[in-house]
Amino acid sequence: GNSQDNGSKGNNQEKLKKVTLVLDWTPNTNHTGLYVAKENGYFEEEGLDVEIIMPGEAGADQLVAAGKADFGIGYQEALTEARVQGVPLVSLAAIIQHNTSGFASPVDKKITSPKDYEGKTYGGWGAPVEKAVLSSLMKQESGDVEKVDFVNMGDTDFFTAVKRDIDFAWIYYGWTGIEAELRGEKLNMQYVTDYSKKLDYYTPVLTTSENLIKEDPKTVRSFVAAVSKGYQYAIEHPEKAADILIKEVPDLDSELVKASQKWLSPKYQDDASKWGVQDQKVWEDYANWMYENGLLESKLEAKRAFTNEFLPN
Amino acid sequence: MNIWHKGWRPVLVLILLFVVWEVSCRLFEIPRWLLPSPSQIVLEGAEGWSNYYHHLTATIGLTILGFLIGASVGIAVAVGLHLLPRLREAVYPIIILSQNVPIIVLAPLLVIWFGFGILPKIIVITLVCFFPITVATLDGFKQTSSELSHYMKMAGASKGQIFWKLEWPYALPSIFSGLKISATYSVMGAVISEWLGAKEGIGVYMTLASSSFRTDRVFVAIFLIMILSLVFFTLIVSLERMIVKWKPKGDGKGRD
Amino acid sequence: MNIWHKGWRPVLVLILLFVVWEVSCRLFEIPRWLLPSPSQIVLEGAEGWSNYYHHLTATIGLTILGFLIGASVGIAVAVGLHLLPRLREAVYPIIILSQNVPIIVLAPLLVIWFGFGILPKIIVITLVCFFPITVATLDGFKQTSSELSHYMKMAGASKGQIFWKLEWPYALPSIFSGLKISATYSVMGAVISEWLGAKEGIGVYMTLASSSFRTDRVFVAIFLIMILSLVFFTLIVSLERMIVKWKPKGDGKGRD
Amino acid sequence: MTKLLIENISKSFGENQVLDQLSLRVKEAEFVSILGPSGSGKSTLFQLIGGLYSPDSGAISLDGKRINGKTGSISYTPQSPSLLPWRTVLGNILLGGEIVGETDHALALQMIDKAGLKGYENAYPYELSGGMKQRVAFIRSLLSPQSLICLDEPFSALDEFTRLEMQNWLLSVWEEDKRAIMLVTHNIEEALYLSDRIIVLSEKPTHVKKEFVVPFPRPRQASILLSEEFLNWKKKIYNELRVIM
Amino acid sequence: MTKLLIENISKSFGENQVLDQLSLRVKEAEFVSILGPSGSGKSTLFQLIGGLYSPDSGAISLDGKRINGKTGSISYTPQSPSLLPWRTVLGNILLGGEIVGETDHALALQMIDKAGLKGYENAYPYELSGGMKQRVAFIRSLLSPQSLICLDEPFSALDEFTRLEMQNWLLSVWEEDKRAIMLVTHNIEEALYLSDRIIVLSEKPTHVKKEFVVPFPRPRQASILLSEEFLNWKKKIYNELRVIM
Ligand SMILES: Nc1ncnc2c1ncn2[C@@H]1O[C@H](COP(=O)(O)OP(=O)(O)OP(=O)(O)O)[C@@H](O)[C@H]1O
Ligand SMILES: Nc1ncnc2c1ncn2[C@@H]1O[C@H](COP(=O)(O)OP(=O)(O)OP(=O)(O)O)[C@@H](O)[C@H]1O
Ligand SMILES: [Mg+2]
Ligand SMILES: [Mg+2]
Repeated sequence: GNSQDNGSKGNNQEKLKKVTLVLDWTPNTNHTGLYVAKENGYFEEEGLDVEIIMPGEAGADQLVAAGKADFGIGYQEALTEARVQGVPLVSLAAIIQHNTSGFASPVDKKITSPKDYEGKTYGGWGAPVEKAVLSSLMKQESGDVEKVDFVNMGDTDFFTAVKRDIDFAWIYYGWTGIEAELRGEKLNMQYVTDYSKKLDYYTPVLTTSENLIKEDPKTVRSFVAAVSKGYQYAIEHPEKAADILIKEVPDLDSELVKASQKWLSPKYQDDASKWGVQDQKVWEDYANWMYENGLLESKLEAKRAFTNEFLPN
Repeated sequence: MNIWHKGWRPVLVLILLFVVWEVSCRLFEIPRWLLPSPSQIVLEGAEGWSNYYHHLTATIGLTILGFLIGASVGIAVAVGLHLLPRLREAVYPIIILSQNVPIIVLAPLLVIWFGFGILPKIIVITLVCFFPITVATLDGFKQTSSELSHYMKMAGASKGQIFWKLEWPYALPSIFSGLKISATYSVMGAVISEWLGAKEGIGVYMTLASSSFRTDRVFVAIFLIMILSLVFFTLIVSLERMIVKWKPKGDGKGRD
Repeated sequence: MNIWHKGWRPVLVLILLFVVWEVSCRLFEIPRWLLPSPSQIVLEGAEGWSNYYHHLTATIGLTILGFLIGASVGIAVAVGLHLLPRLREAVYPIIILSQNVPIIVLAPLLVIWFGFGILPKIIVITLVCFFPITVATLDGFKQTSSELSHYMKMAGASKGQIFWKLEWPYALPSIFSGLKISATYSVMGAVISEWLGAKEGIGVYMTLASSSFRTDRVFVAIFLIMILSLVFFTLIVSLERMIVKWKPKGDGKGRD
Repeated sequence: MTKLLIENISKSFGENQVLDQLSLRVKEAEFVSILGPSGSGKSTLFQLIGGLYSPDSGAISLDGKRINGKTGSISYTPQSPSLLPWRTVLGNILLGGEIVGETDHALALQMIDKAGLKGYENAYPYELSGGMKQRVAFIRSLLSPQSLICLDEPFSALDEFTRLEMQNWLLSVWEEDKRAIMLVTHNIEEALYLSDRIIVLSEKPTHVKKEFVVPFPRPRQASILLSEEFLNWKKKIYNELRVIM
Repeated sequence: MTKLLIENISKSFGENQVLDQLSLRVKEAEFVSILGPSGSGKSTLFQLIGGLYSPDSGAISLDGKRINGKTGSISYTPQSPSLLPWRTVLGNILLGGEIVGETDHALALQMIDKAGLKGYENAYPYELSGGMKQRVAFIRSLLSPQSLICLDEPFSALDEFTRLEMQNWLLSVWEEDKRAIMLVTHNIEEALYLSDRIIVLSEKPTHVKKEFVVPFPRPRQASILLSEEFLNWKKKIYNELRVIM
């Protein structure tokens, strides 16, 4: 605690403002900046006492929108659908600048391009968006998505699924892909962004509710500032950042965290001007793509779905 | 007739509940995505019928099949353990353990062993359904009147005869107790089993609705699940009334 | 003494099971991340003790509290519904419905209403535990011998006296039947409730292990859950033996 | 003076009409025995007086108050002992008193002793012989405080000597506290030896067929059992019963 | 010639020694009655013969074969009727035969009629009076085919006339198929009227105290019940029992 050097914000222990942050699921390297901000006292410097919560089945989006939690971690895909359904969520920052997800398969399945998906079995969770994404990818190589066999694999994890029936699945390289590297399993991977710019959406993002922005912009600003500092640190010191995450969440596998952090740290900011900035075009493109593919009931008002306003200069 | 005659009470309570829900939704302006009002749910349920009816039939089929298998396994296990006391001692703890393997752990193993077909789903439903039946049935067998079993033994009844002519009918109320508990769980069991990868079913419909923030559809799914379980429970109760009808009437009257 | 004396049988079976598991793991070279062998699990369990023992105590506390509340609610509901038959008719369907609200729907609502504290977790465990107890207890009350209840009525016993002096003791075996089922579920109930946003607990440990692909730790968690439920179940059985001891011995002997 | 008045009661179970316009009267401190064929409705009569069922028609009054369907007015020994299996002998005996809130531990132990059950105070019902269970049920009703005692074949499972002991004991208890007693029995000697009046019931549908006032003086000695007059009375009643069946 | 041979059997329940070196013999086609105080172990004796328990020591043999702890050798009427509550009267009556695989529907209906239960074939046990239940249990054992019949106070809940009818019926059945019968009763007249031999048991710990061979010729007429000789015999046995208690 180095609260003394920031007197203007009145950061006495008692005066810290209590704030909750709900993760999307279990902690992982997507969240490193948050834990760094907590551990290094950035939140305290901003006069905040942040509690990080794993939501489990409750899911972050509804809790944040309902004001039961102040901030949350979400995804552009979900946030787009949520806003169309009238859920008052706003994205404050893109945690990772580009979409790092893609379709992975063990090398022995010999899938090297979307064309090869034909005649193979895809394991997913049964959402219409999956078929649309696959279709977009395969069209580039004039493949036919109807020739892919879709299976809902529920809670089954990637490694288990591909041992049985499933040929390829949609994963985040930064976690599952790294795990495969650690295991020495060779994967073939087709990144979504390599085939369609429209699908280069932000995932994950930092979210809050419209209400909080309206009622307490000061807290939002302080919070985003601290988080931004945390990710900045993670970008600059991947190893130390990984250690902080391991220390905060000791039940995680440290090897995986370290490897994943090393891979992910450069990707937080990537080619953006600073960490967290979002481009309206990205939001519009993706929403339009969803609308065109019949995945949205109405168009998204992209301007209101995100804001760069709270990012520090 | 009897059921219709008595049916108005729960229906009344349910209607009351709905009214309270509807009114508080409107009063506190609860947003639709958080908790839709009953009228919105019913509307979506009526409009979306063609969207989900194939999900519904899939789940009904799965539930019936799973419950029948689960109930049979449950009764068979109880009978086996009852007739072979040594086996019971050895196996009872394992049966308890079987209820404590979380689905998220079981799922990958089942998938690895049995693929994404119907078999792993039936296994999940069976696991959910058999346990209450086994425990209740075993306890039912244990309660058999010693006076009657003394008579049967002295009359030279074999173990099998004592079982079929005495213990089984004596345990019937307990067996039905277990069946009622399991019937209630069976629909949820089927929905959970659909998370092991299914192409259709209420479980699939619900997760999709949930992931696209269609809370009204999620509630439609819940209503369907609830109605299904109520129907199943009522079926078991009717069956019980048909089969266990020798009780003194003065005693059982108005008691269920 | 009795329990130790009989205990060798299930222990033997368990050991056998473990041996088969260990051998097949080695024989078929099943990768560790898919299904770790018992020896690996035990090793991780021993080494990781300091990592998870606070999770363990958290879950134990939650389970005990939740089970106690759930069991009390279950019994109280059964007693209430038994003594007020009209209430029973009206409320029974709702009780069944309560078992069919999927946790993924209930979870956000509970958190929104009650926050991330202990209350929503207790509600989840209670929902899981009370139902088997209520159903079994109600069925137990229904089975009361009509001969004895006739005597009690003619002797001028009030409704309350008939309840406490006759129906309650008569239903005890059924109540314990329900308690056994619930005790088995209570640990899983607690684990599930921890998915409603807990800081520690076996459920948290398990999901973390699972998401970082540490299958061995997942199995450590399962073993802990299993051992806990076995302990709980055994406690209930011992309690039953202590309380229900008037049964003819020639009959009950070697029967549990 | 009238303790119990039963006026024209009828009772059917479904199609089966059991009691048909049955009327009878029991006086304060009177000892009345009821004889009748098996299945004629004696136990049903007691269950009606005890309020377990209501008569289909007619009235039952105790001390001038109508008690149709009202429970708790009688001390009752049922035909089958109906002991609570989880209570010991002592616990079962105290039950009747417990229900009205009066238990006398010492008296109960003394009565157990008198009934020849010493040493069985803490035995459970399943450890008792048929006759022992019957005695427990009998003591239980003696210890219940109601002013009318209804005994439904209380000594049927006892050997002649235990039976005589119990009968004498019943007489002494009765002579002491002068409660009214109704006794169902199939044993004519027992009825003659104990009661002031014997009521003979008809076959179903049942009504009162005949009444005998027993002329033997009180207190009665066991020796009258062998007297000529006793034998004559026995034959008389025997013949009356024969006509019924 | 010997049907049942019991040699020096002892039986204790915990600390409570019930039978002590009891020996007795029943001949082929013999009718033996057993008298003894309540709680002396008569029912226990039957349960030992029936194989429900094994004697602590001693031997029980039927037709020369040792049957210690072996069930199924006797047709048995228990002291309490023990009817299955979910079976009708007819279903309960057929049970004894069902167990050994022989059921005679027509005969059962005929016997129901003879026992005065016509119209109750399809009634459930809870709809019956005490005496009716007892008759059902009695018929059930008559219809069981074993060659030794053990009756534990089968007529205790019946009025004198129904009882006499049942007794005569029992005699006629016995005279027809000449199975050996053991009858526990508390009624000395019943024992004298029915049996060839009367065995009197002592108080606990129980052994055979005395045996009487009943001299009345067969077939017996109800009229002997009133004869001088019968009365004398009754007194003799009565006095013997008095000594015990
Ligand atoms: N609960 C019942 N339901 C239907 N019928 C019944 C019920 N209780 C008694 N009965 C019928 O009522 C009649 C009289 O029965 P009750 O028990 O009063 O006879 P009882 O005179 O006491 O005979 P016993 O001397 O054999 O005990 C019988 O025909 C019996 O079948
Ligand atoms: N299951 C048992 N457990 C313990 N003690 C028992 C058991 N059965 C019988 N006894 C005891 O054995 C003794 C004899 O009982 P039994 O039933 O054989 O008597 P009985 O001669 O048939 O008497 P009654 O004429 O009263 O029926 C009694 O003291 C009784 O307490
Ligand atoms: Mg009667
Ligand atoms: Mg006996």
